[in-house]
Amino acid sequence: MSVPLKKENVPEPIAYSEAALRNNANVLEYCRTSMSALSGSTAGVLGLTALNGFAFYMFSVVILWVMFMIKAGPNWQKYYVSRQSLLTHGFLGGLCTYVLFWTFIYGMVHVY
Amino acid sequence: MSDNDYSLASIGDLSEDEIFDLLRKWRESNERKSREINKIWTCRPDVVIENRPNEKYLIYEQIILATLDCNNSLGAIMVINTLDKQFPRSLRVMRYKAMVLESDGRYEDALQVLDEIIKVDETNAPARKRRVAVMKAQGLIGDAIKELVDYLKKYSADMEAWQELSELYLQIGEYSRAVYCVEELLLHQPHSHLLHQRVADIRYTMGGVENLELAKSYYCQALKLNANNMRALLGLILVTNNLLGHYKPTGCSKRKEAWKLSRWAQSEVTKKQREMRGADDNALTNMMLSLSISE
Amino acid sequence: MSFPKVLLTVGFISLFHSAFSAAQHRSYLRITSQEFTTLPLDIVIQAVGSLFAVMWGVMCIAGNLREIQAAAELNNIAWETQMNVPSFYMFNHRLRAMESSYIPTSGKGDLENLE
Amino acid sequence: MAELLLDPKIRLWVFLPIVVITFLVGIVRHYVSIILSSQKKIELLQVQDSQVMIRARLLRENGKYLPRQSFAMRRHWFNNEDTGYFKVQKRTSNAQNPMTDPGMMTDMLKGNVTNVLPMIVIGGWINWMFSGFLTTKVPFPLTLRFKPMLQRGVELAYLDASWVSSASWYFLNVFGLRTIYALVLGENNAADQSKMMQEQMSGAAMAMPPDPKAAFKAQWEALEITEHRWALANVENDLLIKND
Amino acid sequence: MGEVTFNTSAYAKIILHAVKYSHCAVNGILLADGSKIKDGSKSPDLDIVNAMPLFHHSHNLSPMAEVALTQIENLAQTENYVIAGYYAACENFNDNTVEKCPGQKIAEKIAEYFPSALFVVVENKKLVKHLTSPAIKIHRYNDGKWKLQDNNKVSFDTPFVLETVSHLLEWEGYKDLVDFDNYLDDMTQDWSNVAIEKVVEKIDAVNRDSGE
Repeated sequence: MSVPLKKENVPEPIAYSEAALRNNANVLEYCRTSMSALSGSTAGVLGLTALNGFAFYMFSVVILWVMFMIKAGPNWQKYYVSRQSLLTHGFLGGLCTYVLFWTFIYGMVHVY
Repeated sequence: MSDNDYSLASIGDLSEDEIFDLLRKWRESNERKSREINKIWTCRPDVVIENRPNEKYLIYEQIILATLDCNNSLGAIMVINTLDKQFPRSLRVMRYKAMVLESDGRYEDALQVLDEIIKVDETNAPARKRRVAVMKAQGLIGDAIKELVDYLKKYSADMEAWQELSELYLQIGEYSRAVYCVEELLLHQPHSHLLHQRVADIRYTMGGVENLELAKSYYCQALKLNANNMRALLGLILVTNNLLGHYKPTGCSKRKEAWKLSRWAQSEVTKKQREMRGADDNALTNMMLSLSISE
Repeated sequence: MSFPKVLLTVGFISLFHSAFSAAQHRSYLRITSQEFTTLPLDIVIQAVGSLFAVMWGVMCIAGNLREIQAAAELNNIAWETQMNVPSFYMFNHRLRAMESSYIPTSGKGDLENLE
Repeated sequence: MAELLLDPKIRLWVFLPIVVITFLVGIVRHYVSIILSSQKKIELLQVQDSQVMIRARLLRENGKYLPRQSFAMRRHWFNNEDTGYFKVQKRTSNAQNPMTDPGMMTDMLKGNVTNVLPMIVIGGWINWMFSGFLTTKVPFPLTLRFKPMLQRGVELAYLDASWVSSASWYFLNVFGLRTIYALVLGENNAADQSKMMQEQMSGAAMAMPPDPKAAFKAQWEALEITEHRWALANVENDLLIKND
Repeated sequence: MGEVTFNTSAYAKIILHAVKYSHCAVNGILLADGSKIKDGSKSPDLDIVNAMPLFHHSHNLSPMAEVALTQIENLAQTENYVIAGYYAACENFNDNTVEKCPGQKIAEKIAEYFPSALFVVVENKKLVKHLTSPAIKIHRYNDGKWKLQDNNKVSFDTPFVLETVSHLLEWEGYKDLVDFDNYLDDMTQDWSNVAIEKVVEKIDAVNRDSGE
């Protein structure tokens, strides 16, 4: 065997299983959408307006993130490549759903 | 052990949810629990599969395979008939019918049905695979291999088929071809310790210094991926001991490395043994000693 | 019913209840022509509390996270399940005789294998 | 400006029905599109090509786990001048013009039928049925620019921009409910499964490059320049170091 | 001369192994009582006291077979057993010949060291729920070939063997059988199957009592 003998101890890049990554992304997406809809509804019930409502969205995003951290436990690296992406992923798409539900429930409860 | 979790007798006591969970577990972990599934189908008519719209077809399919595996073709026919009513012209159901013929030993008829399926849909891979199984059931290993090779010319990225082909080649002792097949699997799953170990096993069986060297590397890779792979550990001991016999006794670096690996693997085996059973049992350690006598 | 599902149902009902309470409160204010400032504290707490409950329930239902390292899952399977390929199942094996429906035949098959 | 007070009956007969209708139409549309979608007939040759492409790609990516000889053997099979698959197999370039292919045309038509048509029809119907209602108020202030968007059908110059008319409420729903559909319909729902059972779906059906000739050439080039680096060269050392 | 006697538990292990992995080919090693073998005779009487179930997959690969054989050799030495034979069952229902069995190389290796070795082939077709016949065919190594032996030269140590094993099958005793493959997957398991030996003894005792 003519193999170049290299003395390098570079840690090998970790290989990720694509199926598992997709599965986790799906779980996240599911929770994200539900969370947006639910927190939107809650904001509507509470009758939050203007900036308060958007602050509430931020708040629930953070809460979801914390819940994910609790679920994953101390070794979150096993499940996610980065923690930040967990926070930012799907932020705007969620906001869209949030605003719709917020408006809807706000209308149902407070406008009439 | 998971094997002993559910005896056939206890199937009668499980709740409906438990049974569905069990079926799902077996499906997902890809286990051949034909006896158990057949028992569920025959002894638990109270379990209504129609209640699970999301997975009912998967369950039906599971049951068909299991009942046929247990030579209960009547059970399979019952399931197939319900499917046939829902999907009258489905090729998939037709394939199940071919499988019933096959399990009844009517291989010619089964082949005919399968050929019909292929005629309608040229690209029907499962039917082509079934043809191989029919040949295997008849004991025609050579024909099965030919058929499978033909199939792989068209579906060259089908892992299951490569796997099957490797098994068949092993059966007739065509080791170098079997290696080719397993290597093909390795391309798909380069992180599977089992496949690395498999390649190494075959290479070791083939013999010759070059193959032994490769076997050594693959065993090491398997151990790197999963330190608990006992076969790889034992294989590594065998391969290094063998290689030590081949190398010239002068202190070349390869010999030294093999020696080190062998030592390490032996200590590892002893350690594992102790972890598992306590210090009193040393069956494998004895074996190690008897192997290192060849030093 | 499992715990997350109970949590989810209870949370939903509670959220709806708080929504109705809020609507009632609003219409009461309107009838008595008072100005709306904030909701009563109990409704706020109920709404936020049930939001948390539902979210946790959803989390549990959404499914388990899988380990993303490629080796992690592969390390747990044995060769036995790795080599189990349903598409190539051969039905002509020993279980044929083991099952009660088998009738031993002394036909052609036996003659073939006489030594 | 004094606060507007809406009749609670509007809530029950306009506001809520619009949400429900939009949601249900979305669900129905999903199932209709499943029924209408035709399985594309694929040819055996296409399957074969796509599988070979997968293999070639895997060889490039994971070839380092094979010994040099095995790697060379496989590359030879793909790339050899006389017998290599990419050289011998001659495929005609069939980049299709969508307008000439009747199958493609019907597919496009079906896409339109299921996507655009219901939106227009239902939108028109709602506009006619519930025209002129103010339905709700968004809970945040908006600038006047949003007025034409949110108050379609209600042309009142002095109305606050955060009020929403019925037609606009419908469109808000159409766009906002999309993510909810994904949630409700899920991926592995019953409809997909019964589709599978009917089996016109070969497992091998996968994306095939429209032009196999070019794809072959690209694969050939990529494979040609792939260098074999035996990944297991140092594995013995690594193992010993790791466990020292 | 040339009689073969099976210990009930040895026979039970063969059958249970064949039943546990009924969709695979299986193989294993037979151990005879060394003290009873008289040297010199060409085909001595054999007293098979134990069977070691080996594999149900990866039959044709040598590494694990080598490991198993060395280990069994050690065991045999300490307990004064002799590796006296090999048993196997074919995957295909119709096959019951030596040529179709897996691991003939192992059998030949055994025959090298023990010239009058046995090759036991499980007869798939006779392996039914309630055994009516032993369902095995016995071959002896003779002049470089495996010669089929008459079944009347085979005997068991108790007359209730078939009942005992049928009972075991009914109670799913095969689930507790551990072969070398299982052992390699999970080292905590005991592939000498002492548990099964104990169960067999118990059933035997009951049978003996009721028989008398």
